[in-house]
Amino acid sequence: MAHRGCRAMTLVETRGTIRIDSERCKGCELCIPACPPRVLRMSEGRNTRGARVPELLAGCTGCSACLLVCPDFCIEVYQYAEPVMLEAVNASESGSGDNEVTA
Amino acid sequence: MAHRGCRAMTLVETRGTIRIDSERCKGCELCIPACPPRVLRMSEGRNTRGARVPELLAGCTGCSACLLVCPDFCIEVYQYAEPVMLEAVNASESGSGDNEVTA
Amino acid sequence: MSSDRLDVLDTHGRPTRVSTRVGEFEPKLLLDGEHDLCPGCGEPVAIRLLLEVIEELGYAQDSIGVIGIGCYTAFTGLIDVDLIQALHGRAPSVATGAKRMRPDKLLFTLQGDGDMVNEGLQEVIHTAARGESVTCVLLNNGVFGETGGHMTATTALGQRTKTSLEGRDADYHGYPIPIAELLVPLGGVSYVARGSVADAKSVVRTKAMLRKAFEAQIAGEGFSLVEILTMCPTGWFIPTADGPGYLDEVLGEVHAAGELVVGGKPVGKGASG
Amino acid sequence: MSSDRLDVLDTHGRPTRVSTRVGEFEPKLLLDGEHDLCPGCGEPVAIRLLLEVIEELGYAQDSIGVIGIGCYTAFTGLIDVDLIQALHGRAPSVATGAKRMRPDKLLFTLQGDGDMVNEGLQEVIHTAARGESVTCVLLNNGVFGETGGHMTATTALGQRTKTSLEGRDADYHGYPIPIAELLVPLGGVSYVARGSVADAKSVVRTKAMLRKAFEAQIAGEGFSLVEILTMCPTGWFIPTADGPGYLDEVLGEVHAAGELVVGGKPVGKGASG
Amino acid sequence: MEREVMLTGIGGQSVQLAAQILARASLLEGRHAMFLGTYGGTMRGGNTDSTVIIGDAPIVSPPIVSSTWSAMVMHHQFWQPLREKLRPDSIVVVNSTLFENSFATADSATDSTAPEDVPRIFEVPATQIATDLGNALGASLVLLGAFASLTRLVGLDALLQAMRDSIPSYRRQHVGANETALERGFESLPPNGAPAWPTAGVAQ
Amino acid sequence: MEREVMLTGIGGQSVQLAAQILARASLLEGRHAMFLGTYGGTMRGGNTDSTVIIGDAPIVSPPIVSSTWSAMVMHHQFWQPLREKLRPDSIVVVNSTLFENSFATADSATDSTAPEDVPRIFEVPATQIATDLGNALGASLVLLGAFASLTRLVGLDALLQAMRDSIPSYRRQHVGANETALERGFESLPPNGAPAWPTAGVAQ
Amino acid sequence: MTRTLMEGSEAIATAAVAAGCRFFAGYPMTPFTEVLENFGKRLPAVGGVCINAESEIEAIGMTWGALATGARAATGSTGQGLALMQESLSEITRAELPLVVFHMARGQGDYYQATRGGGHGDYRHIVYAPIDVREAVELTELAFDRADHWRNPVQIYGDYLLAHTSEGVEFTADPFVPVAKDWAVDGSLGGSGRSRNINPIGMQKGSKSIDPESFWKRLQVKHDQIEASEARFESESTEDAELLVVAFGSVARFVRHVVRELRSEGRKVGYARPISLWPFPAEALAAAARGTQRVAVLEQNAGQMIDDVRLSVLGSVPVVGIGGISSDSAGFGMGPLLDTRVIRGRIESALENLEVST
Amino acid sequence: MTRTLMEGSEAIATAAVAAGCRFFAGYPMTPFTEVLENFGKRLPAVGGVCINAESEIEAIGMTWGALATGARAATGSTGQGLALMQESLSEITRAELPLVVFHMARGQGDYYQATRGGGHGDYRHIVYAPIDVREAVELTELAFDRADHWRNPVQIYGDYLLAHTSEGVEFTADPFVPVAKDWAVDGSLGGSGRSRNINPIGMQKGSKSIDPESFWKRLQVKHDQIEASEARFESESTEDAELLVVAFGSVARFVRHVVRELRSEGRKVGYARPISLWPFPAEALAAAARGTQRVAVLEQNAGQMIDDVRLSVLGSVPVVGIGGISSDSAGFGMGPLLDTRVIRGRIESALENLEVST
Ligand SMILES: Cc1ncc(C[n+]2csc(CCOP(=O)(O)OP(=O)(O)O)c2C)c(N)n1
Ligand SMILES: Cc1ncc(C[n+]2csc(CCOP(=O)(O)OP(=O)(O)O)c2C)c(N)n1
Ligand code: SF4
Ligand code: SF4
Ligand code: SF4
Ligand code: SF4
Ligand code: SF4
Ligand code: SF4
Ligand SMILES: [Mg+2]
Ligand SMILES: [Mg+2]
Repeated sequence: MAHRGCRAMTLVETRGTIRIDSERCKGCELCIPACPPRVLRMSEGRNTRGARVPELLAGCTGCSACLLVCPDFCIEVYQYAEPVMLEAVNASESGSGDNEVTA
Repeated sequence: MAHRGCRAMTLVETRGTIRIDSERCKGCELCIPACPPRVLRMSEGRNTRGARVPELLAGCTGCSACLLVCPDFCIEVYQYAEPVMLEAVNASESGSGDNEVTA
Repeated sequence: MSSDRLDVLDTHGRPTRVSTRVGEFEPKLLLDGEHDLCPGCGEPVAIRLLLEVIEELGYAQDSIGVIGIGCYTAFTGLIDVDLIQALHGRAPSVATGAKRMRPDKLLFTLQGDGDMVNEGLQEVIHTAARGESVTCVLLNNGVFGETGGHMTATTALGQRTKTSLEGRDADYHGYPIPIAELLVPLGGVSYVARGSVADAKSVVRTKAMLRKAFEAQIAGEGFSLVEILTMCPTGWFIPTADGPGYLDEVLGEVHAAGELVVGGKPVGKGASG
Repeated sequence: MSSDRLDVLDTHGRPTRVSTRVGEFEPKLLLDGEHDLCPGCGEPVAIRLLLEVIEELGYAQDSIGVIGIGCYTAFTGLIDVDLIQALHGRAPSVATGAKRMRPDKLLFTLQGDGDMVNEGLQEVIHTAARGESVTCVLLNNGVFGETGGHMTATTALGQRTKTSLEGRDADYHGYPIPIAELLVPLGGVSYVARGSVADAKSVVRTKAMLRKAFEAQIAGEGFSLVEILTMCPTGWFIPTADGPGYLDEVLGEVHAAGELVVGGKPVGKGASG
Repeated sequence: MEREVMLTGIGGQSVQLAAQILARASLLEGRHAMFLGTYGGTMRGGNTDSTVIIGDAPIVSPPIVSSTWSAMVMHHQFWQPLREKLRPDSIVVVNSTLFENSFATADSATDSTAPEDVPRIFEVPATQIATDLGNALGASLVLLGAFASLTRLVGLDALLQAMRDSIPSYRRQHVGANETALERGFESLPPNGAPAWPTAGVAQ
Repeated sequence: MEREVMLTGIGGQSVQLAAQILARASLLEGRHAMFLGTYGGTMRGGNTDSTVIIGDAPIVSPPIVSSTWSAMVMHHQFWQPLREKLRPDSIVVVNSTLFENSFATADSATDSTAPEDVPRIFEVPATQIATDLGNALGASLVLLGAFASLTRLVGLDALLQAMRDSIPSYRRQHVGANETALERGFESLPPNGAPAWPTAGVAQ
Repeated sequence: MTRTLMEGSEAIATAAVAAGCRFFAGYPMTPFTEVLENFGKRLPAVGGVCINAESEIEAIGMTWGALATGARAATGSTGQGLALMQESLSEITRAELPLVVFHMARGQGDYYQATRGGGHGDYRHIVYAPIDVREAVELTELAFDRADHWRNPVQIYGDYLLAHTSEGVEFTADPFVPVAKDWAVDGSLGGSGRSRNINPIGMQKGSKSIDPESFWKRLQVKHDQIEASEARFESESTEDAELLVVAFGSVARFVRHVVRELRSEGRKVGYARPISLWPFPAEALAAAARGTQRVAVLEQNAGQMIDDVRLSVLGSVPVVGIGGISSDSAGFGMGPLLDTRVIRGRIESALENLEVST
Repeated sequence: MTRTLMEGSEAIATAAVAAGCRFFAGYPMTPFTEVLENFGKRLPAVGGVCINAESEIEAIGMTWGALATGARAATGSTGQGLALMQESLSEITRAELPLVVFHMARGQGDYYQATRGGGHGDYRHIVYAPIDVREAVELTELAFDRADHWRNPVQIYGDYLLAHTSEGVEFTADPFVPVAKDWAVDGSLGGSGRSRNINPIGMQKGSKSIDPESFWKRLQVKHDQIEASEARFESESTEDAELLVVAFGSVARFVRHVVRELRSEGRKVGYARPISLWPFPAEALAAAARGTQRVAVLEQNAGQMIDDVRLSVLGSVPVVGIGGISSDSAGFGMGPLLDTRVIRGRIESALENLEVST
């Protein structure tokens, strides 16, 4: 597992992205293992319902697997016209921050 | 079919006999085809219910087939200790008389 | 009547020759053999077998029967076994409750196709899946005999009933339910067989099925069912004498005789009992 | 929280890059995606598929749904299709009556295992045997979710429920009913399949099953049923994230996914859809 | 004015058919009619009875009557309850072929003319007539024809038409034989011997 | 004399457990008790309230009361209906860790001493205390301990015993932590600050 | 106008089809069986559907579905079968579907079932008890009309006699013109945001939750309106009557006959008949009872309608039961009480102010 | 004597098992579910059986079978589930089986169902409506006793509050000693010519036919005897009351509380409660109402028990309804009416002789 503050700063091809309606999310975590490239992980923070919510890392393929398994209709999926390269970390690392980059 | 009044007077081996509760009989005729040696036929006369009832000819084997198919519990079956030879006619001949011999 | 007929034997009294009685008028467990069912009805024949098997197994004083509602209900007053009269369709649940309180007794139901496969279909399926240690006996004539011969859920394709005088048509009336086959995939089932009373051979074979079903119950192997095809000339609108032939050709086509589950294991479809 | 985490992407708004939306939050035929079912429940996932298929087939304005009683009933207020709310267990008959009066409409039921396999088992079997041109959709989680997670007639052996906290035991609780298999011997059935929502691949496959079932109805081929295994972490007393795995290992063992009847013909047991 | 006709017989004697034809014929003649058939409890092959009520205005009588203006008796077996509903002046037409002993004996009355305390009895060998016609099942229609002739409760034309209306299409082949049965019955009792209506009945 | 205690919180806060322990403890001390839990309609994860009534004699009050002698408030989210049942002299013990703003603010009263028109409010950082004990789920027991100390409605021994009686066997491992929670709660408010019974409560 | 001879069951089915009924589902049971058979004969001819359902519960479920699409539809049975339908009968009322139920009872023991329901909750069905086949035809037509008008079930409560008596009947009603039902589901509003929802539990589209209280109260208001406007009643010779005899359905036909007989002999006896059992014509009955010395209720059961009679006159005049359980050996209800001589005896005893033991 | 804290559902199951109940079958439905769960916990421990039946109809069928063998046995549900059981509830009464039914209703809308039945035919169940958990324990014990005594079903009619309120309860009844039931089927009399037959349609062994009339009349006699002897009633402060308030079950607990409050303030108001809804304590209620100026019935429904109250006082004093439909959003019956302030308002209005609109 990558060490905090010492991340592997690799670039990964990212072909799509998702929108998350994080207020609807009930934190069931079903989307996490559903994501084939494993670019989803649960947040440390909680929404106003008290649930942790998924966060997206670089490398989304826009495959919709997360959307398909989400019971709460929290996810919308986009595919980019052109793939982009984005910085990535190991998504299996637990926890998250609240700093974000615009995809 | 044998001609009336001109019967074949053969002797047939008779290994058993039946009792018929003819007042219970509803005349359904199920026992007739059930009898393997075909020694049952329907009477011409009727019981007080208005039903024609089975009559036994020589040649009964005491096999109980008639009893087994009778819906009205009209038949009791006996097997003789010793087979006897009795006069017979073709049972498929229709009709019957009221003359009887003791079996 | 012609006076030259000397061939008819006397069948009124007991035989005068030395002989052994090998078959009695009515089964011992019947209070009275006189009943009001129609001429040529197959139901009393099946009931004879049921009662004989109970007697022969030595369970006359250890059996409780649960009777459904149909023509056979007329026998509730005649059968000499402790009985519970159930409502139309409900016998399997009633038998379940009784068995649970009297696990040492032989519990059976006696139901018709209208009772078991129409009104109370889920009762028998649930009871079977629960592996309830009871034996259901189905008298299947493919009609509601009692109400005048209407089509039931088991009526064979082409079968004549009051509501299918031209014969049951799949497109118009739907398909018959082969209830014995339906029970095969269920885990709780130990013995399932289908017999008939159309002829003496079938009668004998059906009696063996009843015996096996009860033996499975006695051995605690789970649920058992014996379906018995019976003639209903009244509801089929045919002469009584045509009943057995019609049964074989029409009902027997859809509901093939044979054992379906033995010792909890499915056996080949239509395998002979 | 650590300030050096720059890797999380913004998922609040629409993407700023040129892109195509390939999946929407909620299906078009839902008035509101906000519902009260538990976290990790599989039912909303199945309902999404159902609604998407109706939409995609162009039947949004030609469908009538009949909803049973269970947790999914909460969607009766949310689904934007003409609906009839049925009583617990009765949806197949209600759908039958509606279809007969509106033969040109797509008729479906939405029921749970408690609804379909417990309370109303005979409804679905009779409807199937009648060859009724309706599609029954079963959400099978092996529990009465709504009442708090009690055992149903489909609860898998070993499955944890409120009334089988140690897991369902065949000797004590009886065996589960494999409802899809049960329908196979029936004549009126055109399409039967079992899917699941445990993972994205199953979800996609299940959607194809729903489509085939509706297509069979539209083609007038008879009765169709799609059983969908759904997670009920609440009734199974497990963490939400364990739902899919538990489903596959426990429910999926007894109720194997696959098509059972296609075009009115039984296909190999457990054949893949 | 309402006229009650009770019919009794045993299963298979077409008693209900006769009752239905009588009621239908009355409607054809512009009167009002009601009929109710009853069968012997749960026991199969038991009695089959019927009550027909015919009137000038909508029928107000209940379909089960406690006394009757007239009766048709096809068989003696279950006839006792009907017997109890006969009034001293009731008109009774009896199928003498099957009625055990003669009606008079069964009733311990002595003749078929009408003293004050016994019904007025008319015997018709209906089964014999029908059998002779080769239509044994038509006996009830013979009796009905005879009854109609005697009482002019309905006319023969109406009876014939009502019979045709009452036979289901798959039994069409029996229409001819049934016509003959009704006609022969109609000839077998004196016309208007016991008129139903104050005026001279409907012209036959 | 009957004393009402209402509890409010959100799902998962063990409100019903606290209520049950309170009722059971009262029985242990020879009093009578009744309690009723209520949950937020069909909506999952909603409010969870409870009403406990304790008395010297069999309880005659219905299980839903229209005003209450006291309250325990675990969370502000669904507390408004309870607020409306408080009397001017009601005793209210509040979980100040979670209660949004301070109770006083929420209630737009100015302090927690008891002027005539507002209830008498006692704040306990129950969730904080419980979390510090490493037993965040024990917050309701902390609040219950505090409430008992304040009112002496029941004594600590009875509470401890009732808690042990209320924990199902497969949760035995939590007994120790729960004991600590009750005890720490009991220490967190002044003993007998608002006595429930005329006499000086049951000795602790 | 020609009258056609029809058995009650046939007349009812014919009248129903004439009134626009296009769907029927039922399960055979004496004495209801012939009603089902007659629908089976008549509906296909007009493009309608009759299903011989696999059970009573399935029958009413099917009818529910047909009604929800806006069709005029009916089911029926005897009391036993209706007992099985009670959950549906109650909830279908809450779903406000215009169900018509043909109840061919075994005797009159199902009065409570018909008027109080055995379902759960507060609900009511309009119940008409025809005295004869002609009235059954009229009330059948009315039943479909009132059911649609109120969106509430209506029951025709008959018996063996009604179903099996043949009478000459005329059908004079105007041909039925289907009425648009904007509440019915035809599938057309899917995806519009205004899709429909036939719902017995008060769940509204666009809402996750339900508000049973306001929903049930609304039904109560409707039932109060029905109660105030739909009662039906007939009476005869009540003016100077000392004894008023109350009966319903087929039994009333015997009672009316006897009362006329007694009147023609100068006895001061009157006759009253609730045609609708719910709403019970309490006011009309109270008015008819005014001035009498005694009200006698002749029903063929252990005493059920007598409650409603007492609730109507509320102690202003004594009410006695002079009927009683009476059945033939098959239990179909044509017992020895159905005899004008027996009934005359009961009424005369009541007239003579004697205690009548049933 | 130690009191154990128990929820109503647990107390009921415990009392039933103490009273010798050895079989229970039911199907989950709020608010009855916990009764089933508690039987499931308690019965196996005493060698009894609890089956989570696949449906309500199957549940009562199973119970029927258990009862027929002579066991003490029970089932239950809410009003909806009991609606499904109506055919069985009616016929099991005719089979004269000592069924006990635990009805945890949603509100009080099932009064008619409980007291008139929705089954067919003339039959009655004894119905007890406990005011609290302690009384539920007593009445549960009594229910099994009376059911056996009369061979007639007895219903315990509770609600959400009864099932879910916890109270300290004591079990003081003597340990149950099973009684021999010579009518029960144990299989032992097969082949003896005297085999038994538990039969709802009056069919006797040795006979092909039935005689429903005499059979049903015999039941009527029994029901008349029950009516004459089993009514239960409580009242308070009726002596000089101007207004008598009548309520039953949980609701009565609120009413009694308010009446005591009002009495303590000197208002002339009395309280009356039928403990048995059938037989309805008509005489006791009429006696309590004597001298009052008005009787107010507070029930949580559109007005059902009010019929029985009116039938009791028969116009001697005006009877008004001051309750009404009231429900929470789940329909379980804990609506806004269940508030002593609201109820006090209704009673005060009645006292002031004002029209109360519900
Ligand atoms: C609930 C209910 N519905 C309907 C009936 C009417 N009924 C009595 S017997 C019967 C049919 C019985 O058919 P089946 O069980 O096949 O027996 P069969 O008469 O053919 O022997 C029916 C529908 C009833 N008794 N109960
Ligand atoms: C006749 C009847 N009995 C019982 C109930 C109570 N009930 C409501 S939902 C439900 C279980 C539903 O189970 P299922 O259909 O599997 O749906 P799930 O909740 O699992 O989604 C039950 C028993 C009811 N509503 N109606
Ligand atoms: S769309 Fe596919 S790749 Fe992107 S987050 Fe969802 S599951 Fe992962
Ligand atoms: S699957 Fe949906 S509800 Fe569950 S955690 Fe992911 S986004 Fe949230
Ligand atoms: S016993 Fe056998 S051989 Fe003898 S008559 Fe009967 S069937 Fe025929
Ligand atoms: S089978 Fe029996 S009832 Fe039928 S004809 Fe033969 S003896 Fe008679
Ligand atoms: S109707 Fe059919 S089943 Fe019934 S007795 Fe007659 S033949 Fe037998
Ligand atoms: S209880 Fe189960 S089925 Fe119901 S909403 Fe929760 S997870 Fe879904
Ligand atoms: Mg049959
Ligand atoms: Mg489920």
